[in-house]
Amino acid sequence: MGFLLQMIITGVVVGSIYALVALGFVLIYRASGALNLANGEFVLIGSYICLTLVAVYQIPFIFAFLLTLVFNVLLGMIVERVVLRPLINAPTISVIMATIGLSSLLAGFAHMIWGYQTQSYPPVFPSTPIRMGEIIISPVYLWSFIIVIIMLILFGLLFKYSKLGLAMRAVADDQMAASSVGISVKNVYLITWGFASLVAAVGGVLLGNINGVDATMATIGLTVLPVVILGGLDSILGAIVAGFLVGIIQNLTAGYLEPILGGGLKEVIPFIIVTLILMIKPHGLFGKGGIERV
Amino acid sequence: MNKIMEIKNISLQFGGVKALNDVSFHINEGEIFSIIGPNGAGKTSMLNCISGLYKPSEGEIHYKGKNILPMKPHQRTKLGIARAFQNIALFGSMSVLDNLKLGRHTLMKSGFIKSGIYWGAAEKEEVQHRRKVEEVIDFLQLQDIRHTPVDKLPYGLQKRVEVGRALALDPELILLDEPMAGMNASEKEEMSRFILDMLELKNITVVLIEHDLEVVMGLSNHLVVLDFGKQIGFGTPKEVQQNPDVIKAYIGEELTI
Amino acid sequence: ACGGGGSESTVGDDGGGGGGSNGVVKIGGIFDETGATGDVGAPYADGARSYVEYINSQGGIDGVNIELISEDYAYDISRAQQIYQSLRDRHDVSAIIGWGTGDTEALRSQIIADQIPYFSGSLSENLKDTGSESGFNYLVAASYSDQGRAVLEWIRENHEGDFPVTLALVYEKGNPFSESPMQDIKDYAAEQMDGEIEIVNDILIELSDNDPLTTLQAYERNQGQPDYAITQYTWGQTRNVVRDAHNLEWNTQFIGLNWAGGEGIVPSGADNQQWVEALDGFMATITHAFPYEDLPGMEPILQYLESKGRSIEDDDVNQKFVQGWVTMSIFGEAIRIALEDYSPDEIDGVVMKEAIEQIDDLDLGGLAANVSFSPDNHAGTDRLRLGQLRDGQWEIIQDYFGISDYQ
Amino acid sequence: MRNPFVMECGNYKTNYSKDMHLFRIPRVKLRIFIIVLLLFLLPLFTSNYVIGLATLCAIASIGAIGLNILTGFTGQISVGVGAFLAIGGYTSAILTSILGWSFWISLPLAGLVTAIVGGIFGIPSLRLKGLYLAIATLAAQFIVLWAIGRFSGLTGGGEGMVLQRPSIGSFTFSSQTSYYYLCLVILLLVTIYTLNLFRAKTGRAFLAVHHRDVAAQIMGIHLLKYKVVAFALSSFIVGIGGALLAHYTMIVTVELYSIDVSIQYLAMILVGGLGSVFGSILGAIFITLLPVALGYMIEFLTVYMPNAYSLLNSFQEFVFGLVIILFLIFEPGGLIHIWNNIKTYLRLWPFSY
Amino acid sequence: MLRINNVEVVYNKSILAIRGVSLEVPDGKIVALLGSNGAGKSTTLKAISGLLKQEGGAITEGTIEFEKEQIHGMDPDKIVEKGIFQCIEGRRVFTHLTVEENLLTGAYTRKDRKNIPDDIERVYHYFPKLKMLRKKLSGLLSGGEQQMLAIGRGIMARPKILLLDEPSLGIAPLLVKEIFENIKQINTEEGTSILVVEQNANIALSIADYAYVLENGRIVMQGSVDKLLSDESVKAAYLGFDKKEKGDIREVKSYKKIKRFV
Ligand SMILES: Nc1ncnc2c1ncn2[C@@H]1O[C@H](COP(=O)(O)OP(=O)(O)OP(=O)(O)O)[C@@H](O)[C@H]1O
Ligand SMILES: Nc1ncnc2c1ncn2[C@@H]1O[C@H](COP(=O)(O)OP(=O)(O)OP(=O)(O)O)[C@@H](O)[C@H]1O
Ligand SMILES: [Mg+2]
Ligand SMILES: [Mg+2]
Repeated sequence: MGFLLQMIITGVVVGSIYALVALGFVLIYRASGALNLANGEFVLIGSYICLTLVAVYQIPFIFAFLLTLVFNVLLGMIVERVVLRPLINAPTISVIMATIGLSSLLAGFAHMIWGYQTQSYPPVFPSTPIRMGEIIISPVYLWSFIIVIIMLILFGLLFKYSKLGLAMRAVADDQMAASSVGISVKNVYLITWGFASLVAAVGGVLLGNINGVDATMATIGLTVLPVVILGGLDSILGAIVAGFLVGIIQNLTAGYLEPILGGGLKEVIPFIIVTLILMIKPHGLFGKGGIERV
Repeated sequence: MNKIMEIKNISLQFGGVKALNDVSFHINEGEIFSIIGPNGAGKTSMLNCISGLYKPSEGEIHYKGKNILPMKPHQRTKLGIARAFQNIALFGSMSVLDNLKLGRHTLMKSGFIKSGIYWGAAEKEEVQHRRKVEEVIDFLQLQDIRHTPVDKLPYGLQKRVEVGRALALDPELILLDEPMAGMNASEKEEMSRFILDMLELKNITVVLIEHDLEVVMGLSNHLVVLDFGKQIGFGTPKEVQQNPDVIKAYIGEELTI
Repeated sequence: ACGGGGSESTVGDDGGGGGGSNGVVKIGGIFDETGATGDVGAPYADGARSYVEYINSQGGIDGVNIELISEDYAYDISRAQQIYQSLRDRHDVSAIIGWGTGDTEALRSQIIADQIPYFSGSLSENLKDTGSESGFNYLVAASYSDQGRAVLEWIRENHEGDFPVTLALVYEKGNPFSESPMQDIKDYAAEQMDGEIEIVNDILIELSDNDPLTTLQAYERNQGQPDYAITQYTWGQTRNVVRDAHNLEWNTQFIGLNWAGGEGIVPSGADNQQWVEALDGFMATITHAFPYEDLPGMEPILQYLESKGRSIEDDDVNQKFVQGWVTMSIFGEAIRIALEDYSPDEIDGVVMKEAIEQIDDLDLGGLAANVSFSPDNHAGTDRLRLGQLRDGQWEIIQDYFGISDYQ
Repeated sequence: MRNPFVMECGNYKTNYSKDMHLFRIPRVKLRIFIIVLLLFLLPLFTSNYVIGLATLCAIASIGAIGLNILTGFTGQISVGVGAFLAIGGYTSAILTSILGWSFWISLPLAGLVTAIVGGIFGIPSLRLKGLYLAIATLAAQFIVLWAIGRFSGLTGGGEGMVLQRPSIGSFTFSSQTSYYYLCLVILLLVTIYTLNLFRAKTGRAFLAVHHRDVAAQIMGIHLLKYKVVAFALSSFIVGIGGALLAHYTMIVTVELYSIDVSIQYLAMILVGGLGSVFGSILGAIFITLLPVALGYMIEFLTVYMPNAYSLLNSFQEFVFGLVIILFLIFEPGGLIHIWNNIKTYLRLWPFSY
Repeated sequence: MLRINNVEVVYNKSILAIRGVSLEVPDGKIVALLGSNGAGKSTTLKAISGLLKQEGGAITEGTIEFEKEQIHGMDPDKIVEKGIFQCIEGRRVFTHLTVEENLLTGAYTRKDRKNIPDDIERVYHYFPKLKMLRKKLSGLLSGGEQQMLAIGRGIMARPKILLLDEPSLGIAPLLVKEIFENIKQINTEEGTSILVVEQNANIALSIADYAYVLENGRIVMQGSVDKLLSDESVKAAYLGFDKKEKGDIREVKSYKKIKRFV
């Protein structure tokens, strides 16, 4: 029982990182109907920026963290302005492709500046795991769990009490009609990319604390795709729930299935599960489907 | 007269809302039959039930004496039921010609092997069907825009291509959902002629949804009137126009012709 | 080479650095400097290039310069294929220094057809083959399998306490690099270590799994902690696995093969104390020397670095740098041998192969174990050292030994 | 080989047939003929290196056309091409190396096996749309590679499998040139097949499914059937490409087919032009040669900055991304669109409309 | 207040859709724009509201002036802020948003946010059907219901000038009458100027003060409603069948070629 609980709890905390990164995807999807395949690189750059501020410029962590957020928001906005804006009326798949190009571009940029060696993160959270009876949790994960919850509430409120949420959905639905009612597609894009990049930076800082930073951190972008889909591309709640769910499933697989079926399943299982669930719910757990009426 | 289609006690629900509520009527072979009613009455939903996009919760639909409800949409098409949509559903970047050829899909036989080899069987078939398609083009006077991608056409012409695509199927029954929306009077008149000719020259039974009462009353042999999913009238234009329920729900006192 | 591309018009820019050369021998390089294994690949490439620059600046080998034509394939195998074609057809190279398991495997058949000797960073046992499958591959250090076997022997000799000891293999199944030595290690243990070392169930963790904790936990629940564990990953994943075992308070002695050794396993930065602690006591097989070791073979490296205004304190001069340097220097030796009988422009892949196979007990100045090749032996050596991390620094705890010592 | 375009001449029976030719204008026909001829004569005036690259381009073009049938024409986004290339390669490897069958039998069988697997992964397409479907194909990518790694008895696991170049009688396609011709001929066949497909019933139905599947249904198109056929057909061609690649490199290993490969193929059809056969070829050439060109650039730059290898290498990555982005911004319609625009411009010149 | 001078629009740098169109909407008036399919009516409206760009169109010549200010070239959202709101053709509701959310988007640029709930009620008053459907995803609505919603969005915006593109499209006759009465009401009560494109010329002219006829991208006729109503060719082309043929469409034996002005 203690073991099961442990697997579930670690699943939840690991899943909180997934949820956070997935949130970045959902934001972009909501406004542009596209997947941002450069999300992993935003995570990477956010992580490096914070590290540099702390390690090189000796700025206390909390300020460095806030500065990182500011930087990433700017980065997101610049990227939108330069890369995405010209594609406002282009088909979704072109936007996706642009983000693939962007991922290569940003990765090249990060590599030029920071190289390839793994760099250790300043120990923001204590590294010794917290033990509660049989259960062990790393403080980083605990924090990421808390931060995810805060983010959820923050974005929930933002979408509820500002026009932005509505505007984003309108833009994703029909750009032409959105402009016709006076929504500035450009501004919506700008703000969304800023937010998405901000969320990615938070993820980057947390991930950096777990495994250090190096170029491979960007792969989280791909790892998290099943999560985004499982939750439903346009659902913030979905991203969070699916993040936890995939975390738990992966851990249960590692805990119970792998000893029987052999290893490596942990990485494939999210894809298998997602495919199966999509067969029943074609738009993920919380996603709103396309509407086709004639 | 032969009943080509019989609608028996059809009900259709979305969530709690009854989009169709126990609707029954029949369509005779070789007539123009209209479905009218206020917005959201369930007219399009009725067509969707006939063409198989919606599955009614109750009732039966007989086509030439056979219950077609268990059939998939594409199978019903094979029976000779063609349809033009209310919200234009053409294949945007394809040319008018290709859209019309698609109408003939079920009449063509070559599969992906013959299609890909093309020379030989497929070409012969393509040529032969092209001839048929050209007939439709002539009929609807689409000659000039044959090779134009349909999304570049103005709304009215798109509507006409939409009708053409259904016609290309050589159907026995054609379902037209507001084919004259967005047309001015003379264009409507022209479309009315097309519809009459369909019947007269090609002997196609027509089911029409249209809001222009002049056109509807002028063209139809029989009508059914829906309101909030319920059938409030059925009969010849004369009968329907005198039906007080219909006047109240749809026609209005002043507009009575 | 048989490619017949010798007559083409695209000839690489001739000559490396130094003057007075009377000919060049072209060697191709396929490196990963920016890809998945760029952390170890970049210093390796740097080392190989540095050796060439050094040798050319010394007047070449008997007056003949080496031209190293290399490109970064970023661990993209299709790119490696293109680069290989360019090296073969455009540059007509006589030998190639390659990198990962992926590209080495992908080119294995072609180099035989094209007759181009190939030194890879990958040390898979199957490259030992002298027959038709990998006949142009050479191993310049102990193969992964030999490293694993040697570790078993070392444990048998040095284990303090009761036998049998339990040992688990930690790797990603299906990954060419990671899985490479595992079956051989199991076979060896079954044949030679009966009653002494018992191989328990594998611990299978994917290279991309950032969170090995639960896998380890589940393993512990079903199997208990093993006494020893051999890992076959590069730095990043080795580090994660060992850290999580540390967090779970395992008493297992982790021993990494080849690529786990080296400085980079401890992340750089002033704040790395947590990692230093977590990794303390970790062992790895060390095939090549650390730059800070006092060895005769280091002389040229130091001399070269100085001429470039660099020093061994630089982050990017590390054990993998030495590995690249040494690997390249073996080609240097082969060229020297070849020049005894051939003129520089006669040196093609076939000649190189012949020359490599004449290398006998080549002294690498302590930077690595001496190597020997022959037509029926493509494994240069089976010798290696063992190192252990203490306080973030590698200490050699076992001088050169090899599996052949025990047979 | 008899030229397929010649066959067509003088074969028309009616006006309509003529109107429906692959290339309606004789001038265009001539142009295409010349291009094909030049491709066949290429080995006469270039080096082996160029032929090698051309071979890679031809193989990539085959794969890209395959993917374009599915993604560009039929609108089903697939990010699992890598897996299907792998299935093609591995099938041919198993058939030729383990069972000892002839290449000429294994090649179509490789296509067939890939088609079957592709068809199976296509079944979800009835319910899944757009990006949700893309994830199912991404799952295919991961699951197939995982399975190949796992069933090492059949696939050789991590070591991969060794293959031979094909041969007819005593002639073996071992030289660059001969293998180039083999690939070129197959590319030609695939191109003609696909061009034909999309002017006849099946291809039109694919396009219809792409645009509006509800309306397509009402046209009498059996959605599941056509989607699965599109998956299978596309996979067949991709599988052929995979087998050709495998016999070219003479080895198959899982690392040849990573997710990056899938993304590269997507890039090809996007840069080339979605839903265009010639676009696929242009895109395949572009994406295959871009790193080569960037390699030259780096080579050139290293002359001036000899100590900046690692910086330059990252720079290459940077530029690769940049080129793709610039492309999309300035020509979202792809290379084929640029090509068409040039043609329209020339035709209308000097009047702008 | 709105004046279009000699505007020419080109799509995709190659298709000339309208050429030299000039028209004017005086303050507080209703102007009708008639014309057959493809005449360029929608194009004219999109040129005003700035939506052309998104369709690959561009104004190559001419000027558009609103309250003495050049609005040509401005972004559509800026134009909406200035008080010009277009109900675009073909409904184009946000299919994934509910009916009420769609109405809210209509009020997106409004500053007086506290009046919005009242206006929503006002729309429901005009279209009671929408109130029943308020929580429904608008993609699921029937064609006519969507059309009501599209007009409702326009009402929510409280613009100075409302551009309506075929508001009667797919609307049942009783409701068409109501809608036009409502439009007239908005015009008189709130002083909103209206430019309405309509195929149903009868009804459009019944509320309009002034009308233009567009054919093949050119204004071919303009004038007060009375003047147009008395014009024979207009009657034939736009005002329906000759009254004596009423109810006897079937008797029209010969094709009557559409009368074109060019
Ligand atoms: N996006 C576009 N690209 C190219 N041409 C276009 C586009 N939109 C419209 N056109 C062309 O411009 C001309 C005018 O079209 P417009 O839509 O303005 O006509 P309309 O008068 O509104 O017709 P309708 O009554 O059918 O709506 C038409 O010939 C049409 O083909
Ligand atoms: N797929 C669906 N999901 C939910 N509700 C639906 C769906 N299809 C139709 N409805 C509802 O059913 C009712 C009838 O719709 P239908 O489209 O049949 O109306 P209609 O008579 O064609 O109206 P109109 O003249 O406006 O086109 C509407 O209230 C509509 O909202
Ligand atoms: Mg309807
Ligand atoms: Mg219009």
